[in-house]
Amino acid sequence: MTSIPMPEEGTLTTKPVVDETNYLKSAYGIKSWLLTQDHKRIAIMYMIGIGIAFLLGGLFALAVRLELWTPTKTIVEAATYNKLFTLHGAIMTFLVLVPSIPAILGNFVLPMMLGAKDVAFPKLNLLSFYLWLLGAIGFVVVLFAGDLDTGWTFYAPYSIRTQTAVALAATGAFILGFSSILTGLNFMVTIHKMRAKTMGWFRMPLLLWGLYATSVIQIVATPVIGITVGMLFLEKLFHIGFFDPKLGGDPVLFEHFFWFYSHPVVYVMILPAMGVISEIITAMSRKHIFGYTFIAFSSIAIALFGFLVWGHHMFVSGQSSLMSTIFSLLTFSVSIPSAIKVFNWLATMYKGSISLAPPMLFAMGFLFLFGIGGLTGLFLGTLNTDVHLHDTYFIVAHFHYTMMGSALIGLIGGLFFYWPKIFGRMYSHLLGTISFILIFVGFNLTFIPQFLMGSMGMPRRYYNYPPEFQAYHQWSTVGSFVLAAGLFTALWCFIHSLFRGEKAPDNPWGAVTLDWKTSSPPHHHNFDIVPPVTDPYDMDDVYWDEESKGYISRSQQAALQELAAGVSGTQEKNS
Amino acid sequence: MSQAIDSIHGDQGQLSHEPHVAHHFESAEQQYDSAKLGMWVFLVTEILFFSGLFCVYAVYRSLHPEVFLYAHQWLDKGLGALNTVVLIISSFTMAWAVRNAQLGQKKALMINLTLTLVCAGTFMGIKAKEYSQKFEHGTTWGASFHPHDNAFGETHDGGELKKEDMPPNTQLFFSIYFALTGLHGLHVLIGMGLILWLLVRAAKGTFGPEYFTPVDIVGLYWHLVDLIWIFLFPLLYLIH
Amino acid sequence: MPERASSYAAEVDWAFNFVFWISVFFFALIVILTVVFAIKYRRRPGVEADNSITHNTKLEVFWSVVPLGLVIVIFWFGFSGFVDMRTFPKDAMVVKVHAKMWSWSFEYPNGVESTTLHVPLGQKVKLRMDSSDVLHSFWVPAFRVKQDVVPGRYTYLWFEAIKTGTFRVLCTEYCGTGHSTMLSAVEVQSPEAFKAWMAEESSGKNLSPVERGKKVFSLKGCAGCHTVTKDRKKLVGPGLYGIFGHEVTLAGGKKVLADENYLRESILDPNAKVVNGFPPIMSLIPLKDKELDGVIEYLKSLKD
Amino acid sequence: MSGQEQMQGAGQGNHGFAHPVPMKILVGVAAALIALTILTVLLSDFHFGAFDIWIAMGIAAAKGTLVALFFMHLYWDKRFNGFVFIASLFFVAIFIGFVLLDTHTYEDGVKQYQQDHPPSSHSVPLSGEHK
Repeated sequence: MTSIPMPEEGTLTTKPVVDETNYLKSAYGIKSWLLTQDHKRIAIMYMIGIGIAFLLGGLFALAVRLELWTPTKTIVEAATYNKLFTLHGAIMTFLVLVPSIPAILGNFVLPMMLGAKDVAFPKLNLLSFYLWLLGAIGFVVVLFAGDLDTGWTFYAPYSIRTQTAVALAATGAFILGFSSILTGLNFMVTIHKMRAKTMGWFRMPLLLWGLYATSVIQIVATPVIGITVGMLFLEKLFHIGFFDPKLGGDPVLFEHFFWFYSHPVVYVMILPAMGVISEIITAMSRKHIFGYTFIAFSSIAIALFGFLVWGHHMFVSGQSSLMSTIFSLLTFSVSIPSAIKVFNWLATMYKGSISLAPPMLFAMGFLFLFGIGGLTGLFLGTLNTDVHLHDTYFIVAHFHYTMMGSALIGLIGGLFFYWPKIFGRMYSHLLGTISFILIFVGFNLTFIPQFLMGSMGMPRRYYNYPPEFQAYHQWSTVGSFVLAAGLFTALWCFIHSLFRGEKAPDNPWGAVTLDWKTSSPPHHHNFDIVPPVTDPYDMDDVYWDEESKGYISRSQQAALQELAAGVSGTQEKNS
Repeated sequence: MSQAIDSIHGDQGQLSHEPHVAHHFESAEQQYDSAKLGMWVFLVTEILFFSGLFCVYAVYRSLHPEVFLYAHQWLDKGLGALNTVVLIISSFTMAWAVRNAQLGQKKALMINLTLTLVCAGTFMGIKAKEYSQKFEHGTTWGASFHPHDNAFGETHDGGELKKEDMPPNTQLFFSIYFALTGLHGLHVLIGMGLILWLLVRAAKGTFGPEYFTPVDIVGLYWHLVDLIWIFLFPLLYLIH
Repeated sequence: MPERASSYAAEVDWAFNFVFWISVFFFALIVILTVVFAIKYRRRPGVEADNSITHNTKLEVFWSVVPLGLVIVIFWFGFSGFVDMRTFPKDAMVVKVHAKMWSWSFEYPNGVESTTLHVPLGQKVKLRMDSSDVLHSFWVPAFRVKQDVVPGRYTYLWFEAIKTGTFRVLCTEYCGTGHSTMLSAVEVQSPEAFKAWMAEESSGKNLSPVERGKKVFSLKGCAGCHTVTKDRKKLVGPGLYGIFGHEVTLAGGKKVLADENYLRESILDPNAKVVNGFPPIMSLIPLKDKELDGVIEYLKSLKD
Repeated sequence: MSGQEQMQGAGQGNHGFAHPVPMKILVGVAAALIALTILTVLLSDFHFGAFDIWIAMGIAAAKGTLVALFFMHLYWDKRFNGFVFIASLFFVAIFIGFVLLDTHTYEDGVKQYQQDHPPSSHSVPLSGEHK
């Protein structure tokens, strides 16, 4: 569609100017946002929704930490405390962590990285956003309809007996599962069918390998939680008796069903974050990625091995010794691809020219925190130490290091990295650095004490705890408030940039992937002419342009000049 | 640089677009391939969705084989076999309908779609009859499993069901039976809705050789529903 | 890690430290390299990145195979320790453990029941555990031992105490409001002290009904949901102090006199007449006749 | 498949990706499916001990492959669609396999418990506790 002739500024004072080259201004009004099929606008709606859910989940976390200030009652009763940690867990995992990077950064960046105009099924993309919204509303309604006090795992006999709104939460989780399936399906088909002409599988950016592996997991694992939650729903309303020991059911069977989904889903949370870190480290170190094929295949390996290991959550749950041994052996197979990735990232930084802008700070923070998260997983894969450490605060610290410390830090780093592209605004590096320091210090202050008390005998989900752990809990609570302060600083840095950030160049960090070859903020349908596809990490393709304070891609410029010459040539012929 | 883009933008940017191809696809073939792959990936999620119930079946059949041996005699093998044949015929007419759509034979397409709907209706009718029989006997799922006296005595295929040798936990079989056939029945209903929607669009003549993707997609979904019943029938009805 | 009081605690700690030091080594390696690279190769004008290095297959295979070897060794230590935990010695004393919503009770082979597990030093003990309502988990940090208690099946666990003392028992599988109060203790005594304790306990057969009622009340875990203190504080169930002979309003608003029959019926069929404002989730607790009479006498004795 | 049919299909001005399945195959496959159904029902009267389940599953798998290959076009489709279908069966196999393996190896704990606490076989305990 030819660009609509610009009306002069003064004439249409009421109706703002429609500008095709900027997806934010290509249409106005609520309907243009709520019914949009543009993957970029859907990404922003997800960002706002997930941000609010993250705020809600975070408040629950602070309430839990406050309650644990003293060994007995501090602010709430036992029943309320159980509801607080359950809702913290459920909101954080189902509403925030599972969709976060694929839905926000993935939705925004994937089509552009492929050189496509949009995802394969735009209507489906909008549908999965509204399914996410419906699921989120379901969880918010659970807050008022009797809360939920089963822990985010809904373990069988207790979740069947309790009077809280388990059936409603199950429906919410089912709908969120559906939204996750549709996003996974959309991304998988887009990556298969809509890559730019010359972009083979091994010329795709690594974030796309991460998102592809994530969509494989979303497609194969999520239906199983759908049927599990469906059976729990039937159990609650019709007492169908699959998991209720009084009706001949078997609670450990529920655990198998639950963890067949819930272990691969932790890889849904971490793989996109790893993809984002690959993009940030290469761009910030001005270096080609080290070992592209190893990193790409390790994403797929993590996705596939992730399906063989769920039993390490059940070593002490009545699972047979034979199965525990098999699962323990297979669990160690998953740690190898993660190790490969970390070493390859370090090798990428070797001999680079590393800028310490906020995205790189978060990437290095990721290396540190994922290092601890991954290595503490070794304790839990080992059979006899896991018998002692299972369901203690050691586990709480471990999964916070991998989920919060790696997936969330990856998301925040990704936001800092793609912010100029999404909103066309730069942010103040000072505010970004302060937020990183606060988050980094607060996070470690919160969770290192939990490792210690976990190994010394502090069980999970305890309202009253043995008094000797009070000091650790108090340090942890202080840390959680520092962490909260850091997160709010990051939020302030983003909002501040929207109003006072200066105009961002098209390519501030000098990344070479196709998404950085669009304007910031990008065109309504991404590209008029798809730029030539180069090696995604060949840093020599871009050079620093002092005047626009950004990088310009040589190959794209050459292609445009050649095209311009070609067009002027045909105009001479037919004029 | 942006001026260079604008000058070129005018004539070359607009691809020649066939009627049914969405703006973000380059060609009808790319759209068709994407739709097919998308459907196959969705079928994977359906397979995994049902695998949960097949896993429950496998676990409880291995834990309590005597329950399955005893309780399956309540099911009528004849009706089950009839239902399987009905679904196979509906699958056949559906595949035929896809062929008609590809060749643009509108009348044959509508006949086949209606035939498929009729078969699906018969299937649900037979299922409803079986369910009513179960409710009448009181052999329902889980906690509400209280077989009345009329449930016992002579069975469909000549066996003899005595109350005293009913093994404990027999309700497990019926929980699994109702879960599996209930979920499958739900999918048949969804399929019938989709085929009705196809029938309406076929009447308006939208399907032809250059645009038949929806018929193909609903056909795939329907064949999967038939595939699941093909596995479900022997597992529930033919236990010996 | 807490003190070592069981035979395989040392093995567990050894594996823990082994994995710990490997992790510290790799973690230090990662952090030092990150910091050194960040400083050494920080962006300075005129210093260009060496963009030519793209991969080095030999190096990458090296740091895939070496961690693989290491984790196999870690698996081996974990597995060998696990085998000891899961091979149950034949000569162990079998104690039946009953877990219920928010209390443990231990039943010895000679029929004696107690809310704390008394064990002679050096005696191998095998616990056969079952739960009457939801999932629980028996954890003794000092013994490094933990095993879920699953309703509908027996789960087993064995240990051999190597130190005398009192070691805390905790429930580590979430089981509702009282999950964090579901504590007990393992008393490891010298064999003589254990015999004396056992004699004293088994002689307790001829307790007066009120004393037996009091013992059964705590043993069967009634204290988990009902208080017997003067303030009649409500937990999950109503406070029972001074209940005998007073009227109670039921869920339907009907008033009933809490006489002996009402108390007996509320124990035998808990949800027949539930007091207003309380959830009908009291589970059925099988009591012998003498125990039932004892509890009722005990409740009758709770008045000022 | 038969070149003539494909050419004729392609010749009708469509975009060459529409591939109508010849009638011979449709009718043939339908007949085979019905025959196999009758076969599996007849076989259910004979008792082969442990093999019964495998025979029934074998016939069902055969019918399934027929439906997938011909009714669902996998035979003529892009290889990747077939691969996706097979891969899903692989994941289902892992899921059911591991869970079954675990169910069998912890069975003795369940059996002993049920000897000591036989669930009442006839009526299911309907006391209020699990309402």
